[in-house]
Amino acid sequence: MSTRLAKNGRLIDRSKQIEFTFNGKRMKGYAGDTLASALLANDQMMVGRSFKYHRPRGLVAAGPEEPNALVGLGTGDRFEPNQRATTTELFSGLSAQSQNHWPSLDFDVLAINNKLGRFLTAGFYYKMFIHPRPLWKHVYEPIIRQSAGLGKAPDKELKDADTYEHFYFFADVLVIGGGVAGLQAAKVAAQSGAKVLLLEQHNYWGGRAPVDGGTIEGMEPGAWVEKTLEELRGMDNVTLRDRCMGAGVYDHGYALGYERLTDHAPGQGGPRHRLWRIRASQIVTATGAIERPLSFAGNDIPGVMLAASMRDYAVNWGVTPGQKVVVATNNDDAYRTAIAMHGAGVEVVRVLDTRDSGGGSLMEEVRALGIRVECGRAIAKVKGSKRVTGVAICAQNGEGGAQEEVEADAVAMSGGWSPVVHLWSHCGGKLIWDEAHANFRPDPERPPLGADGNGFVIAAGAANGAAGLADALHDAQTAGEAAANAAGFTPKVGDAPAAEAPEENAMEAVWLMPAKADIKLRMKTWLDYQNDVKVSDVQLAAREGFESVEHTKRYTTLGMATDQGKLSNINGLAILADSLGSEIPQVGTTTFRPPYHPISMGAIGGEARGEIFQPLRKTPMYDWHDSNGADWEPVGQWRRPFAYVRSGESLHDAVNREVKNTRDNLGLLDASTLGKLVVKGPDAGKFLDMMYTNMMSTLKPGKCRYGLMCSENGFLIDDGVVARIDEDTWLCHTTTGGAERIHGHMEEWLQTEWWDWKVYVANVTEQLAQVAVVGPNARKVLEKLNEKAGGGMDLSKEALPFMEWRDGEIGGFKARAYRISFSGELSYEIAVAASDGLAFWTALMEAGQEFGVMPYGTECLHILRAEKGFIMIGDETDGTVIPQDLGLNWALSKKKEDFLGKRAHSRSHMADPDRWQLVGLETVDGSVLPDGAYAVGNGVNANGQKNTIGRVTSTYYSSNLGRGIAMGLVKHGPSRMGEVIEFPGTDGKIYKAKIVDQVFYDKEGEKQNV
Amino acid sequence: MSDPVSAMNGAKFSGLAQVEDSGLQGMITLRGDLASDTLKAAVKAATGADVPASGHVSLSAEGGVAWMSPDELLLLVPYEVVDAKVVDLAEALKGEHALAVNVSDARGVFRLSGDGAREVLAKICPVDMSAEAFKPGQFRRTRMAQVAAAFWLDDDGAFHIVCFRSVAAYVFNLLSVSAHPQSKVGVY
Amino acid sequence: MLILECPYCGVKAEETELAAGGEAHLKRFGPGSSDEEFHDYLFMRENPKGVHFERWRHANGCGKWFHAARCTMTLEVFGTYSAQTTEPPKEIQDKISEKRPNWTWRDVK
Amino acid sequence: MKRYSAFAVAREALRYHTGWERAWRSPEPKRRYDVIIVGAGGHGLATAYFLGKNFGITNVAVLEKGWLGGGNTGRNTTIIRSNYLQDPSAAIYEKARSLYETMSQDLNYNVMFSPRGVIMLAQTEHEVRGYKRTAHANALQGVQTEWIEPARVKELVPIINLEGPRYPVLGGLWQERGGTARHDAVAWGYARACSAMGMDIIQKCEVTGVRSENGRVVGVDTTKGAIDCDKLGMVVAGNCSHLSEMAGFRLPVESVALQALVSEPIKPCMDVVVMANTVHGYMSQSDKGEMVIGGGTDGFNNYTQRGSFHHIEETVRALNETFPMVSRLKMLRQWGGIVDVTGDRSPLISKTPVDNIFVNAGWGTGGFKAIPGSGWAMAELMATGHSPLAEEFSMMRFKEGKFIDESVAAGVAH
Repeated sequence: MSTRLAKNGRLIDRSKQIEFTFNGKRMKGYAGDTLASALLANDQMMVGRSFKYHRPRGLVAAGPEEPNALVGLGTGDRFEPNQRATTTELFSGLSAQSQNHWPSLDFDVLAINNKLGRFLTAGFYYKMFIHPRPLWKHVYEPIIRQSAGLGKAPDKELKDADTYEHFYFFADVLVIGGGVAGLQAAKVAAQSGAKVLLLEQHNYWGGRAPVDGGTIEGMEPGAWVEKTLEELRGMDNVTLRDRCMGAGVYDHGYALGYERLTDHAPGQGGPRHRLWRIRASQIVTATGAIERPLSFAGNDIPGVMLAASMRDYAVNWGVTPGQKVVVATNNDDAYRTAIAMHGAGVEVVRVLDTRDSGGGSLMEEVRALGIRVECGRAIAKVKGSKRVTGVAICAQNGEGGAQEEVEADAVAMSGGWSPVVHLWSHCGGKLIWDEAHANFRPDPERPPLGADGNGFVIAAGAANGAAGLADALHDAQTAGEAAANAAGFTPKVGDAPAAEAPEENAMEAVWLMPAKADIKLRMKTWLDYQNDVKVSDVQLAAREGFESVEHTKRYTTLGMATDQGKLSNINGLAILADSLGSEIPQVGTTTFRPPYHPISMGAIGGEARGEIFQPLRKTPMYDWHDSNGADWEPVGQWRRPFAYVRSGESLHDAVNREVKNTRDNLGLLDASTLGKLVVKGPDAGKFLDMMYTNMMSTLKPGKCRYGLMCSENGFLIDDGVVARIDEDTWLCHTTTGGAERIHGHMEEWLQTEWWDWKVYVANVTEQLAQVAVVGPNARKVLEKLNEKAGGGMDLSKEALPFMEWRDGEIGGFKARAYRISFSGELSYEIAVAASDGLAFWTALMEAGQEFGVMPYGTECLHILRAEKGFIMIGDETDGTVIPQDLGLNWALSKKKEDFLGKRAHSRSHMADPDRWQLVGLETVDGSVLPDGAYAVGNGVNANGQKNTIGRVTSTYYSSNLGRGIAMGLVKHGPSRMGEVIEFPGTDGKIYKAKIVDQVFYDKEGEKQNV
Repeated sequence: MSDPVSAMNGAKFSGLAQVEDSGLQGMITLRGDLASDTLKAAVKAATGADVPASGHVSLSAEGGVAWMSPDELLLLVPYEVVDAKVVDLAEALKGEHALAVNVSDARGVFRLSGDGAREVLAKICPVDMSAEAFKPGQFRRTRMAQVAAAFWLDDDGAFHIVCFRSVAAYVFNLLSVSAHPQSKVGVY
Repeated sequence: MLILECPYCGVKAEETELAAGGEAHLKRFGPGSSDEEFHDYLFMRENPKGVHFERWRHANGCGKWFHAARCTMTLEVFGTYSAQTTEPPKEIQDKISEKRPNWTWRDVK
Repeated sequence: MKRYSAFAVAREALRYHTGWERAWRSPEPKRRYDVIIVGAGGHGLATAYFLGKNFGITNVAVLEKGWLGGGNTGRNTTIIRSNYLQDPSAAIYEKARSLYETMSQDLNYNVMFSPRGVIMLAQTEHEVRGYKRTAHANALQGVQTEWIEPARVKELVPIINLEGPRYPVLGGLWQERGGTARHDAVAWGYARACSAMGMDIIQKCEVTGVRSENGRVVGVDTTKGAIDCDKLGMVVAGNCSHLSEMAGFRLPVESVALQALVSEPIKPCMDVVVMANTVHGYMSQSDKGEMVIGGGTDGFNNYTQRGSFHHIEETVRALNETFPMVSRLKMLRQWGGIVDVTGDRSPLISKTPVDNIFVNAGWGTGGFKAIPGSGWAMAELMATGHSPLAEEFSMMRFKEGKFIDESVAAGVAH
């Protein structure tokens, strides 16, 4: 059984007991435990079910490489699926559920898949479920989906109870990994004066060294780690972060750090995760190495564990997965596990060393402890189902004929070590194959390249393939010096701290155990535990021609599980190379992609949620609208009132009321969102003549002109009223949301094409609150305001004629008044300082009471302009419409040699007389045409689609006219007045509409000229 | 009657740092040839401060000048006198190619102070906020989460943040969230 | 996540402070140009594997447009320079020649 | 070609799967082919397949510089839909979608086409109008789509938050027969079928030169030697500019990085594909259980297959807001591809200035869904010189000003 040991546990505090639950069962652990170590302490060896065969799965590793121990963690709005037990610190009240089984972990119906394993090989689903066709969607796929998928989905209504944030940090040298190599590299770099950030993913420092032993500068590694940490903490230019994983390395020295602030203490307040966005001149990856499993039959049975991980559990947390352990290895390191387990009082039944000549001094030490070591031997097969019960032993160099069977409840395996090269590789660092250690390590000649074209990542220690304590420290010393140098500092060149550890014999590459295992064994030999990929699957892929490593990965799903192949990739690759009769380096690796280890979506999103999900742009009158019934419409990042709904009224009623009232009495529109750009300079007129299709240089000061803007490609991009302020100053209005775009557009041309023209542009959109005062009583209300204030600007027809503007005071407010109209009514647009906006609006509302004032929203604005046949950018235009389509030829200056869009208009398709053109549309029965409907012509086109001859661009119910009105683009429309055309609706009805003039209301334009 | 109010009308938040609406601040966008002696003199006359070096702000008793771009300054003057200053500037710059406009009401201005101020900004701006990198007198235009913003650091260790008026509420909320009392990073 | 130094304000801006603006040094063709010229001006962009000259705007910053010389295969930046030029300045070209002896771009060799 | 079936799998299981043959042959190139297709991605393989199937042209080589299906075919988020606005787009995407329906049976390879339905969310009035317009257009184009109300959206997507504080869901455009397919399987299925017709798929064979005489193509140089051909199809996506330059002409295309990511797998929680264009996020759940999420494109030319992280952030925050439970999932993996984008962001299926060279490129961010339709049209164009489906996608359109603009929903309003 797995249990807590009487001694050991350097990371736990036995005086602090913690209660938690697993699958509802109450369990106890200690402060400092991980959920994984605590589960082992409670004899919970089995922790989940595999993805495909639903086989029982136990803990294999002790760190982030763990493929099996994934749990659903927490409850309610803090539930999270697929959380690794090995990276979850235990806390009081923790609640975990195992995954991928039904009805229970112990009894899982889908374990039937295990029995069918012979059929469900790699890629079986590509070969079957083909007939009959409907069954895939309705039967096969739902079953597959339900049986796949690992963790439970969070509740559909879950709203994350936690918050997240980002943090920008700039360093000369970023060191990732707080083991002895990372500490040493950080120290060396910091001593040069470089600003250093050191990240460690765990809540403890020192990595493996304190577990693995040896001495550094005559000290135990643990003591050396403490001493070095103290030194680093004493340096102003060093920042240390634990619980902060280096998650990804990106171009130009960008790196992500994933800091888990409250995962070990949920609900304590403050953000749960912090995503560090780091810019570093140099990055040292001291990310260590990961032990590889050995590929033998039954290597997935709970109780089979990586040798170093078993040692970690015993030393760090004082737990053991079993009482009788068999160790299988191809290298010397696993002997440390035998020594550690023996020291912890666990029986080591055998050490099976595949090497005929065995190991070095560590082996001797093990033998001296009375442990039986057998060389040239291997595991033929592990016995057991839900946990290990025994091991069949055979010769490594054979087919697996068992020579002996021993009783055991745990197996420690070591197939050698793979440097963690992920972060090195994320941004293009290349690898070389190290024959001696049978692993890929960073190729120092081909690092990721930074903005200056030089390498910006340096691997250090075990992550760089350095084997052994002394080598790792030496490598770290060099890496620290190199990083400081490359970051522009002069490191003090010195010797690495002296380290001593036992000499080790060379390891032996073992990719299959035993070497000639037969197919029955190979079908029980796991490569990828979580995704259930076996040696036989990779061999099958190779046989079927999936020769590229990427093909094999995708065909078998090897390495595509949530551990991203940390344990399985190299073993699988070796099997593939062998099957292809190729060398491992020729086959190559798949691409390493960020993140190193999964990071929360919450952290990626950061603070952007709820209120601050996106900026919400508000006009100065926003709060007034909000408390006066505004039904909001998002327009870009602005929000504008669609209509002001009164109690007992529908939205539709409100719109109709506003439309009628504005025509009959007085309406107010908050027009502050319209863009306002000041354009000034000796060349401003010339410049605006290029920007607009019409002539702006001839506009007289004091006057306004409606202008159109096209892109260089000819399409309409914006419109608005331009006012000439003085000899060399114009004010250009843009559409809502057009201010920044058009401002940028103008600056682009000024800076990159006509940079010798003397023109300055300033965006004053938000300086001004603008109110459209519209309706027959518009002048009255303004004059009343002036009266109350004891004077103000003359707003009479004579003093301020249509399409002119004046500066002055209205109601005591400094204001600019424009006589312009987008409704056909008597209309003033009054601009006041934004800080006065609300006060001015309120004053208008008060003064307007006697004149029947009502605010109106965007829908009313739309209807009023449609009744008058005015176009709206975004309705009549959609990025494919040119002014000629809208009958706006009058606004295309014939006198100008050039303006943006002019050349484009002469291309054949734009000059085509068959282009659809703007007309008014009236349904025969007075109903409202459906929005976006198309008019059909005769027959179908070459692709069998019905031919169309036009479409609706705007359609509304006009409460003034008591009928539907619409505008649309119709082929040869203006010459087909009076014709009735047909618009099929999506409701099955055919809408018949007559082509008419687009001005529906006050055709002579009398109302606006009073 | 005119009774102007600033975008956030005096709002305050206190956490890791103090966030306060700075109230109404007179501001003028001035575009022109920054090397021109006429312009330099006009700026000095308007603000009492000299044209600052690129990336800096120069402050005087009653105002200041921030460097916005190679041909643009942001002049800081008392709110009440801004119109008069614009007129003076126009007069002083007659004959120069220049543009001076009042943008006092187009902005939200915040004061961010306290020990956590650097960390609060470092959460939302891609700028090195360490004391070695960002010093009093520096002025930086950048991105603040999802909007454009600018800030400078005064000699008392307070940051002054300028953003567009329409997003003042967003920026205030952003600063407040980033200044959550339990979100200290502990590096600055 | 590129960093480009704005030649106007000296800020080493990160990509999120910038807006990309496509190929640099386009020659505008207006009225009077042939269909071919106008088409190439609007649509035929260089798309090299290697040295590329492009426009950026320091949008969340000083607002100025500038040019960058950059490698599209490695993202190495050879330099940034004023947008008010019709071709890459000599020092930029020299710097590229040093690092990519056989580079070409449009007619620039 | 041995046929795949449940029976075949069972039979093989009894002999430990030792009897399976190669899915496609891996031959050395011949000296000459009638047609060479450069690029063994989905579009290239589909072109070859339909040359054989529809026109009996089987003396065909498909050259691939890397491994087949290794470009954007194997990197995309596998969404299949045809609810496009403009006629030419709707025609080719609907052709493609209908061919996806029977692809598993046609190829005898389960490509897992899953018509689970695609919703495009409308979150502004402007989008409502845009999608209603699309629904009208689709009805006339023979594309089955419908406008649905928020309550129906919630039924189809239980994890959605209809009342987001910023952009409440106002409805959606629903295409019930849209969905997803297994991207690798599409490439593998076509490769297997092409190989079975006698075509040669030659991997790790990079084209280094294009040879033509008197304005007409005669062959290519490759890392495996010179190969002659009568006709050449360039179907190399992001690398098309590079290849066309070898042939002496240019294309109106730029190559930029597009990113995607997946979450860790979870049990089924979202059956349909959801696209939320206002906030720039789209998501589906794969059969494996991963939430498959598409990100945005960078604005600059880039061949590294790596994009900028801020696009991932933008996408994820949009999804956290639209589907709040996503916040508690984890990103497992992010990656990038190089997409080729034209001036109007619609593709090119076109003749070129060199006789008998044809180009199929510019699919930008949406090529996977088009694969069979694109292959169909390209094969027709190459075999007969004319294809109604390809007609409007000629590169001449840029000269005429006759664009195919699908971005019309992105307008502005007063």
